[in-house]
Amino acid sequence: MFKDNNLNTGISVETDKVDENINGDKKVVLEIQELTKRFGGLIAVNSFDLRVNQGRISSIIGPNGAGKTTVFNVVTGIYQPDGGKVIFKGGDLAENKPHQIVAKGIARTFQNIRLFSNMTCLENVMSGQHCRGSAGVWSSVFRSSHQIKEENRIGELAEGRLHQVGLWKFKDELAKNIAYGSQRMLEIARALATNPDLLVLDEPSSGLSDRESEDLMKFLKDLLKEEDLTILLIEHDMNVVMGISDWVTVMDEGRKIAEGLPENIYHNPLVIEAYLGKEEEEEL
Amino acid sequence: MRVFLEQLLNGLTIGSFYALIALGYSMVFGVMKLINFAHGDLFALGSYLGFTILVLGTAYITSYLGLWGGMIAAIIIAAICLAVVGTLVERIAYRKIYPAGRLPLVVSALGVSIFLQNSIMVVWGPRPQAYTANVVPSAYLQIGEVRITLLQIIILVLSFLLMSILYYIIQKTTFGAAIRASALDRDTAALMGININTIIFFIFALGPALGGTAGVMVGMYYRKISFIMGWNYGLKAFTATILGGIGNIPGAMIGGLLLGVLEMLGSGYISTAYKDVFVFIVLILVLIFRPRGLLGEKVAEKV
Amino acid sequence: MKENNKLKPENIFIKNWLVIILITALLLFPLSGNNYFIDVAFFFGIYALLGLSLNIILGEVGLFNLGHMGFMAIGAYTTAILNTHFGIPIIFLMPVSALAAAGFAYLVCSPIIHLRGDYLCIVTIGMGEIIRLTLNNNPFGITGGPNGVFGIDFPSLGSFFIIDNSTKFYFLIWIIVGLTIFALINLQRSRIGRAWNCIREDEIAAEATGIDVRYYKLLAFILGAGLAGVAGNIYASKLMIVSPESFDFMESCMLFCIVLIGGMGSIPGVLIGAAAISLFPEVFRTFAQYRMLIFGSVMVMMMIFRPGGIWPRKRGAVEFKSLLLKTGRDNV
Amino acid sequence: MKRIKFLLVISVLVLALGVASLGVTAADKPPIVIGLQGPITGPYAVEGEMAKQCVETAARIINEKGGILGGRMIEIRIADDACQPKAGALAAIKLISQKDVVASIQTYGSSVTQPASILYEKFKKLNIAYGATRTDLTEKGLEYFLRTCGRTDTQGNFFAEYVVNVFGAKRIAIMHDNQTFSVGLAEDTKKGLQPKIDAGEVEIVYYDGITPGESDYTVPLTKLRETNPDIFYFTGYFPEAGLIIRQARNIGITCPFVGGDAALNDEFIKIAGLEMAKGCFMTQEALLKDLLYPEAEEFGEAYKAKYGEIPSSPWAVYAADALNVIAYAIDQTGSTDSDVLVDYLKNKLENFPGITGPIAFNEIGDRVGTGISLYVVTDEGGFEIYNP
Repeated sequence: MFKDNNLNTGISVETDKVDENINGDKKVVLEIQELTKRFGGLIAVNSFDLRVNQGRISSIIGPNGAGKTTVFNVVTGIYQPDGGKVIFKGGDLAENKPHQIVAKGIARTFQNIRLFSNMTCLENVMSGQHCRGSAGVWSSVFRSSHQIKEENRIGELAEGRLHQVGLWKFKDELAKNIAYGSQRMLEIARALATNPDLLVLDEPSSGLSDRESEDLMKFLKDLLKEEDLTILLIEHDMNVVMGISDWVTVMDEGRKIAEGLPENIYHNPLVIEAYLGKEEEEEL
Repeated sequence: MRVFLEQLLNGLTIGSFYALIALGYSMVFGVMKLINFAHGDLFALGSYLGFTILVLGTAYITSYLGLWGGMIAAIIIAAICLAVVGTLVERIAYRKIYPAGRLPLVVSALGVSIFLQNSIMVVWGPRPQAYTANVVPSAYLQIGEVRITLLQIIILVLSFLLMSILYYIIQKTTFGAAIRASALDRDTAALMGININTIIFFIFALGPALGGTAGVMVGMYYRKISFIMGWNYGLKAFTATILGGIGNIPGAMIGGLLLGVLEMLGSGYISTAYKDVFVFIVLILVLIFRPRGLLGEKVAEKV
Repeated sequence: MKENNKLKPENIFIKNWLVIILITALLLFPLSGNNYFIDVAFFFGIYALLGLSLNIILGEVGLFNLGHMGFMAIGAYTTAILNTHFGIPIIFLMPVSALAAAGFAYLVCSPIIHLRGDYLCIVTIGMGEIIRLTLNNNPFGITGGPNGVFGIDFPSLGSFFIIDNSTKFYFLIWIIVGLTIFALINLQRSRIGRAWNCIREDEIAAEATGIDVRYYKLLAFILGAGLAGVAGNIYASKLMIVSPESFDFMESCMLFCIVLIGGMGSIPGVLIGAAAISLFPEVFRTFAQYRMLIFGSVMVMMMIFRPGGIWPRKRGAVEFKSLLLKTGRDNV
Repeated sequence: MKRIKFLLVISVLVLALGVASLGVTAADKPPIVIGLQGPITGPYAVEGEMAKQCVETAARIINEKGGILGGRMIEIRIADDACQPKAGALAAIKLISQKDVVASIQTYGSSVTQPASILYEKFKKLNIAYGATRTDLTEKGLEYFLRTCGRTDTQGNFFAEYVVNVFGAKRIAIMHDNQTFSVGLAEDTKKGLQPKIDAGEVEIVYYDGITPGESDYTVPLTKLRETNPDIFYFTGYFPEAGLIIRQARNIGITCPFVGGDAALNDEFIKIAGLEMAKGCFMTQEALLKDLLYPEAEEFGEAYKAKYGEIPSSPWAVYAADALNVIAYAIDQTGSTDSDVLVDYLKNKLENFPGITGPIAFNEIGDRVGTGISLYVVTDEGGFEIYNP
């Protein structure tokens, strides 16, 4: 992993000093340092820094192609970075396979929902517990008592998660047969079933009705109250972001152009120009 | 040196057969994402059709057309018949199954393959047939020590001609562009107003037609044809397709020629008995190091 | 298939009833005493076992494997060679063949397991062909070239227990098929089975859900190959000869069809598929040369009218308390 | 509910098979059933078909003379082995498992005969081979295996001593196809040549095998050409022989081409094309048309009457002779027990007047005294004995 400086030139990052002492006491769960990712000639992420604090909801916003999802894919191990580090709970995630990262405690959802469509909702959620299980081939074939206990544990936990996201009634439906909104919640339930410390949501509210996004926001807030969890999310919908985020980072063209408390970001001219401007055009 | 040149020549000849068949696989796969297992047997069918045409037309050929004329006539007729059969196969056995996804298609293709193979056996009998001598030109050139039969030259020229025509169609014409577009993304292509059905019709007519041409040539070249030959040639040709990068027209051509040469040189300089083993090992190595074949370019998985 | 998957009680009853009929039919069948039909039923059993083993790879994990006969060949030749050269009893060779095939699968597949769909498909074809051709070329003079290895013993323990006639072989193979089915049902219902299905549904999502895709793909190949090795062992001792042309590409394609005709990942489906592939040609023997012709067209018809297979796997309610009940339920 | 139907269908099918198999009928005056295992389908179907016709003809002749054992007819039961070792084993099992089959005439091709003969041995069933000439088949101490055809070592020696002299060849190329029979003949020829090699009169410049069933043999042939031999002996079967002679001539191998006794066949000429085939030589047991025995006459007539022409393959005729000796032995011993028959054939049978001349077997089951001649393909595409 190398770090090339010439990429950092001309990056103006406006940081909110206020925040540091607001949550100075909070410990950092995820830290991204000078992250760089290229695809051929295109530099998708350009020496990007980020610190995600324990027990908060942090968001990354930015126009399309700003490199938000790429950051996620590097964090969750689907891509390997071309430069920089990703440090989770003090450990470097470099060279980790996605499933190892999940085992370490980062769970994610996808922008375009990726469910196991021909399996029942319950099975989908149960598969989340896979990395917490240990039964091998033999104990599964011969149904050892340990394996039976484990299966029960997995099953009950999955049922619990389904209740939590309010999909209990669909437990035996195939995932492909339930409504879009429910599929989003199911994917979140699946991610939660891995008992993560950090939940990474890629545009959770995209394609949801306002009503559904409202529920989603409420759900995430309650989640944070109930469980010792941290959430990092990419969002397009400003209302959602401003509604639930404790801390917002703005990306454009692979760089961080600003970060701070939602209200400050909201009035940050740089952001308005780089992001909201585009947003309005999109709405035309 | 002489031996090397001869092997190279044979390699190219066989290679051009493989290439012609491979084109069929490649086009169909490119657009349909279907491994058309029936293609090899369509090739065999072409070979038998050519045989029958030549037998029936012997008198006519020897008196009017002459051997070359006869050969061309046989090829053209066989190609046309094969085009018809190919499109029929698509209509009857594949079209209804597209919505069901790819695996049922594979089974259906295998079914068609078994069907064709056994219909050949029923119609022409289980014994190997042989192109009779008097309709196959046997003249040859002596260049230095190397002896080239005119037939070989014709085969090479003809297949090269066909391939370049196809290449031109695919790469230079708008229709070709349409084919390439639908190979990349069928739905989007359809949205862009490309008539997918025309494309499908075209590839299922042209692929088998080329296969049939190869079939007649093989019959002419080796004389002996058998109803099971479809499998062997089909498998080799499909290997060639993958080797070159599946769904990639120039890839199929290069893959075919390369495979033929590899086979000949492999058996010439490594081991006759293990030549196919050698071929497959090369294939596997290529795939391990270039998972998308020689000319196929890597596409990053979009998440 | 949007349907409520909860099983109604009478439905369960009927299902079990049919299972009982089937088992009794299988048990009583040999009483007919006609060796020919019993042999046919034996080969049905062999195909069932092979189908189940391929079903792990193709049906559960969705990996295209068109070289499955290669694994069986490894098993069969291991048995044949060790038995004829060193006189080791067939019964002891059964686990050996399984291990040989599984080990081979591990060695060959670990470098290529990352290939997707059709590329994996052609590589497995290549692997199968390489095995067949190598056997055909009689390396070190141990495989006997095109003539194969012959004079293989019958399975026996000492002199009191010998499997030497069609009926005994029939029971041997069907007992093994039964055990395999039991094991597979339990696997399907375990975290391993779920992991396999997740990979089949969406590899990336599976990886992102914490499933070691590579490991479970290899596991499927190893288990499948092992079972195929067992099939090879029985096949060899039944025929008393193994020769390369029994393991050619066509056979692998037939196995592929068994799984797809029956329905991906469905155990009863595999049985039906095996029945179709192995019984059909025999039942239609009167048609002589036309029968394969009919066979081909039937395959096409099948896919036109039931593309999902005859008996696709039904994903039913999963419950955790009464596991005994469960094993009986959704799959048999 | 559909699924249940399907399950029912299957179970019914299984039961149906069972019931169907119960129907076993028996005639009051049972015929003597003799099995014939041969390649009815597959690449050598032509040989199997002809063998079937010959055996049936021979049976007809016997039956018209009133059968054996006082009027019991002979019935032939066919099992197809497609000339594959595995199918051969299955066919053998099929014949063995049918209790009324007293003996079996088995098959064309040593590679198929070998496993089959072992099976017959396991189940103690008399079996007489008609087209398996590999030497060691009878050398393995098989009790129930006999053959009416000759052995490859006879042929090998014939090539070594006679043919080589005829052409005054010094540099000899031998090519086989890796299958039992062909390798056997090649090895025997090598053995036969050994004295001359030691004496330094000749040398084997090329000795290698090819893979049967392919269509391009130019590579091995090129290697062969580079050794510029005086004579080229191919010991394989006719489909390859046909391709090989064509390709050999095309790449400029001009020396005389001699085929083993599996290459002589009309199919060979068809595949090679007459212009290539004519002038090729074959080491070969005498053909029916060259046999002058009265039995040969009678048989030839009967066969011609039914099938229009006399059999072109010598093996089919050996099959007919196999039937004749079996029938004769049963008639003489009045028993259908394999042990009795084997004992009679090996020890008591003397100069039985067969179609292919007087027949007797030695203690290992080989036929005593069979002749080989050198045949040549005529310009008309016929075969006649070559006399220089």
